[in-house]
Amino acid sequence: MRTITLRPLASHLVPIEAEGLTPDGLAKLSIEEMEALDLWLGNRRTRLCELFAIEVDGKPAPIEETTVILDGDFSRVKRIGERMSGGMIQSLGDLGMHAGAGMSGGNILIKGSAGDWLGREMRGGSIEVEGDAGNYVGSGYRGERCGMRGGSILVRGNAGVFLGEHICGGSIHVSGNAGDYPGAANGGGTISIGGDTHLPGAEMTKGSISVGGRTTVLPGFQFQDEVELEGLTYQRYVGDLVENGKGELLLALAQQSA
Amino acid sequence: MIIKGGVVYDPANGVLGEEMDICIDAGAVAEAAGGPTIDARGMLVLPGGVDAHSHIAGPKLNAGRIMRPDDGRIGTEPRRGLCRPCTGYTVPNSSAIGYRYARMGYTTVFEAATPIIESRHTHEELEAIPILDKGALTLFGSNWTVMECVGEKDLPKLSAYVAWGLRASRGYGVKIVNPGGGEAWGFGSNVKGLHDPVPEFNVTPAEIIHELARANERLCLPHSIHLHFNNLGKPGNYSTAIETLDLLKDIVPSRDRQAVHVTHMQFSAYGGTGWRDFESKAPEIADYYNKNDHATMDMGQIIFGSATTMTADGPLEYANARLLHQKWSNHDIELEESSGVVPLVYIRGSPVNAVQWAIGLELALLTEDPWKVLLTTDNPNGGPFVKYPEVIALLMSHKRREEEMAKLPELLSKRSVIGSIERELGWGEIAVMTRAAPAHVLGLKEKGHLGVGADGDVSIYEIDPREVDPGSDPALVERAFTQAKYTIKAGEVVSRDGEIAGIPQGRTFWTDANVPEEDMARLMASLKEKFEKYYSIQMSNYMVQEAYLSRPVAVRAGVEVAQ
Amino acid sequence: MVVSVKAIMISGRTLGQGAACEAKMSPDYFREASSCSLSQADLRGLGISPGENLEVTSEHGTVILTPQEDRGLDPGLIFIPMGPWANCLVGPDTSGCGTPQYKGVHVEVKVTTFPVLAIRELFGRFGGTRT
Amino acid sequence: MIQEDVVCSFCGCLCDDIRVETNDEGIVKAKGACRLGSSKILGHGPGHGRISKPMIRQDGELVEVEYQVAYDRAARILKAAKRPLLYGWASTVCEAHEEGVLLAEEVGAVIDSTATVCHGPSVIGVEEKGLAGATLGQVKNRADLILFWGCNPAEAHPRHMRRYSSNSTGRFTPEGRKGRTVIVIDVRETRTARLADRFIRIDPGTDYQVISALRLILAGKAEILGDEVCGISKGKLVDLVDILKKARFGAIFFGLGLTHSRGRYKNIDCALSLTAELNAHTKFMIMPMRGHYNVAGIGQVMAWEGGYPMSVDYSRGAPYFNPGETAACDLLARREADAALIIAADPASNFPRSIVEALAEIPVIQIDPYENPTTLLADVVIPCAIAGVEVEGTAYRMDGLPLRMRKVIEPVHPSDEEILKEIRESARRLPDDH
Repeated sequence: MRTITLRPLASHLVPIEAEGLTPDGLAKLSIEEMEALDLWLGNRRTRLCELFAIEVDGKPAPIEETTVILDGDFSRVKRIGERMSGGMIQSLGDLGMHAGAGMSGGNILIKGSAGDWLGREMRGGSIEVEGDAGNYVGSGYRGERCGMRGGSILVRGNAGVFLGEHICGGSIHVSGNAGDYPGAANGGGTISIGGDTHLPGAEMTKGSISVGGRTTVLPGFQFQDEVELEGLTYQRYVGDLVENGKGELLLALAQQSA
Repeated sequence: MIIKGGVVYDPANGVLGEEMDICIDAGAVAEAAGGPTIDARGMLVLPGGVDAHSHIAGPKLNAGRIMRPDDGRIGTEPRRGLCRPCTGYTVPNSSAIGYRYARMGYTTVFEAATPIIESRHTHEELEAIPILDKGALTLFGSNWTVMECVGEKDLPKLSAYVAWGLRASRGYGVKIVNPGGGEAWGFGSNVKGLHDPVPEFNVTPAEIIHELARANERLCLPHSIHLHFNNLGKPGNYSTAIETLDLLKDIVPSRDRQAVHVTHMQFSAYGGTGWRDFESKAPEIADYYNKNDHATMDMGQIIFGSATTMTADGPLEYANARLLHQKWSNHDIELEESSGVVPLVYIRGSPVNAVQWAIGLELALLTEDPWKVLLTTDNPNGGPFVKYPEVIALLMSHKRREEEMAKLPELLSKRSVIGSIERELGWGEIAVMTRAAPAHVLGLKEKGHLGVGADGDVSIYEIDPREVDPGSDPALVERAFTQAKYTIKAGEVVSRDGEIAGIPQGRTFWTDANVPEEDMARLMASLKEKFEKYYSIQMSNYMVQEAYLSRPVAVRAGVEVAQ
Repeated sequence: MVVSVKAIMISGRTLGQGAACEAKMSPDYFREASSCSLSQADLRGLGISPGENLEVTSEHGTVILTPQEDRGLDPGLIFIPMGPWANCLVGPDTSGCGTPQYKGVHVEVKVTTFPVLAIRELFGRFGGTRT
Repeated sequence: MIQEDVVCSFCGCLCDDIRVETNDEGIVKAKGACRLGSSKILGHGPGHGRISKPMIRQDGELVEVEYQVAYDRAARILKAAKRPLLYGWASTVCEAHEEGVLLAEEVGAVIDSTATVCHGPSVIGVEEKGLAGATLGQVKNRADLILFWGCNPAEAHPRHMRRYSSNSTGRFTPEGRKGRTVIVIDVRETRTARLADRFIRIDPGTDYQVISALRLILAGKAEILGDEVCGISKGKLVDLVDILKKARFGAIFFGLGLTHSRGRYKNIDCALSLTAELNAHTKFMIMPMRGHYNVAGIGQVMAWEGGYPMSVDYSRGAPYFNPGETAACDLLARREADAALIIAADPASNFPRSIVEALAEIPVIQIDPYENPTTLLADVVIPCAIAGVEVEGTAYRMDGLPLRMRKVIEPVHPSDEEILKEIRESARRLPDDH
């Protein structure tokens, strides 16, 4: 096992781009090599050691046995865990945009909140957020027709707008509320929202979206029946029929009349 | 500059693999020269590459870029050395277009279609492309004035309009896309065949093509008409192709060149009655070309993977978008044209795409004379131009084709003859298809060869044609053509080992054709009326102003030149 | 008792605001851009008297505007010409797509006797504060 | 002197038939221009708030300086910044835009245009679906049905209706307004709505649902709709679809009513799909009503220069595009930007108040002919010639058609292009501190 702990040396408003901060990128490196890693602070190319204090516990290890701990406010640090394939990242505070984008394996645990584009186009692995998540969780990039394809994202707080846009696979669960248009153009992913949201499943063709709280249903969803899931009664709709969609929208019955 | 000791292929001058020196003085090939020496011993030396049909600038390109940020991200290269940043794969930014062509050894590229009224945009983008010499072909095939002149059977007036339209657009030649179809698409329909009258105009596509070809020769334009057939992209359309070619047998070229250039023939060599029985009719087309000498073509080869289709054939793009459930952009242009842009992916597992792939290669391999077939992908319709080296390798190596076919559906062998073709093109034939023939087809006398007086555009590849057998080593060929050892433009090294070494501003060719004053006067009367009643801009704001061409080269043509 | 109505704020171009917008420091621009329009019913409900202004408040700020009646507006809508006065009510959130929500802002409207701030007053706390 | 066919530099209509009369005093008449265009073309002289000299803020006050001093100060500010923002570009010509992109590359800036506070969502919608468009002449010659959705050309594009759309005449539309059906959909009865044959009022923020319902009806699935959609009766929507389908050529124009409302680009995305689907029945096109005269041009220039039409981040040397992350309002709202160059735009007036406050906290360079609220918070102010009146160059109309703007009178001040080039030259001379 190897644990690498990073602590910010100062707080920045200008964002840091740190796509190299993954178990894949750090597992095999010596401290000196880590210190010399390239990062970007705005338009300045800089080195890891100029922005973060590094503490390493354990020898170089396989990716799967490597944990990166982010201790402090990383809300301005973008792309952490981008394309990671294994191992673990634990953020004790907030984490910036694009965390876990394109990741294919491993775990990211965020004790604070996550920025926008969390798990964008992820393929596998899991992300767990104890606080809130920003906009476009598990979505695609601009112009992409396929967002998240696999893995799972759990947000215990609230999520922003356009949750899981263009999701093609994998699952997202939000315990709190989600902003407008969750699961837009869903092409095969599973989304569940514990709280309220607005206009879920626009242009979805496949997959499933369930909403525990209040919501507004788009015109293109057709009521099918009522189903029991884990002790709750849900109204089941199919849609979005503007796209001849065969997606499933489940609305918890108890909440809808409230 | 002296390029010493290379193995030179200059088929236009009958040079096929001779070890010789090439001298460049004052930007042109000369008998002798001083200056730096480039040691090209053991390397292949060719004239700079010429692409006669590629979509590199103008409204369609930007429409593609704007609707495809996903494509933009594929080709990202940061600012480095002399190079500005690059983006894109099928729809790169202008800088990337210049650098990437130059890295492959190309120095001249012609934009395949510009609508007159939006040509300012085309020239703004052409100017933004570094290094390359370029030109643009002007769209005439669904133009109201053209159709009216054809209807009135007034060839002098039509010729005057073509001359005026080339000047207004600073265009080089006459492009015709799905003639009449663009106008029909203005109300959402199309023309169904050569003899289907254009709604409201009572002329047929056949008449438009034939009269524009006559006007083209009356004006003695450097290039022939450049034709995108009706019914392009539809199963069974090879009969339209042959019928159209027959229609033009009586056209007498005014210069030493073809009477018609057919572009991206691959998309017009389709058999079958639908996509289920879709099959190659490339053998029939190649047979026609082997028996007739009035036409040339370019391949329009497809490349498996991502493409962005863009064409003035508006109804075709709508059909593509519906069939593939894809993003669709359309842009109809008042009194002149229509156009569309649709991204797509050519998939090895798709029988239709596999047959399309085979057709392009069959056309090049079954047509005996390489001077009749230019190597293109109809960039980026069949795939991006950066894949030309792959096409070269496929043409030069039967083994390479067999490797590819092994990945394709078995049905391919029933729907095409590609598997039975053993021909492997040689270095000289590739030099013809990528240099000599495109220059000749376009009528660019100083391009595509290395004779004294030719432009000092040379590409040098790190491969010795005396040592390498392309048939058994296609990977070496592909690698060599992907990155020229040197690309030389007008005597300046612009690329070396893939690094851009110089960024000259290229020239823009356009055709300045004169017509008798009385013809022009008659034309002006009808044009004036069109601007007053129908155009949404004023006539005085229509012409591309001189400010848009920093290094123009006006090629003289016109009725007087013809006489 | 202070009467107030809840409304949805829409901001947008008007001919007058557009014609004055190249001269933003002019009295014309002030006049054209610092007004708001409501339906007759809402204006009546507010019981506004001549010379009085309206104080409009959203979760993002408060602004004082001169009132106008617009028969094209349904009750519950308030229209403000685009510009710095309307923007006092608009929030910074772009919903992840770069564009703030300039239309459909929930506001509360009430009558006030305070004057409308002129442009330099509106930006007063920025002017001359930087070095 | 009289100059014919001058191109108007106010809105995205780019009317190119203005007859401008000049004398020694300057421009005295702009015949043919609307109220908006006249205000722009005639408003060039002193006394219209023109800035006369470059200024630098010292001890809180703007003090006049020479141009070179202002260029050098601007260059130092940009070069020192780790995340500079170059914003605006709507009211200048493409030649200046090209210089702007070069400057962004030179100083590693984010370059963004006013599109992000007007039709940026339309661009994102196009990225989702593509755009079925046409030049305005197609509408003039062919359209027998015109639908204005969330736009008000009678006030924002005053000559649009007569020159290009509802009231124009053309080859297949000889009867002009009489031969056309004009429909307005909006949340309020605008001046445009009063001129329409049919006005459909919808609730704010319900555009997406209404467009979805229209798509369902068009697809023959009306039966799944309830009696009402967001307060509009199903019958009314069915009627509307019927009218749309019966058109020979339909044109949909949309404005900020769609882009500035809840849903943002999703509203556009859905409208683009509706348009594409209508083409299975008849001919339809759709067009955003672009506001400033060359806001379309900056999108075009940025697309060919860097691959993306707005909100491009050059901080790492390669273009990176992601509105929501790299748009001006996002950068400022998060207080990421540490310097800003504002050109041909007035964000102090047009951004939400709290974002203006963020702008006021950082060094701001303003390039503009006129004093405006942005001047009040600027640290370097560089007056320029008015592009399109005093400087010639290219502009793109709302339909993508490019025109060459004329120089009608001689400028006193340098052009935007010249100023940007000087700042870039000055920045190149400064040493890299990174």
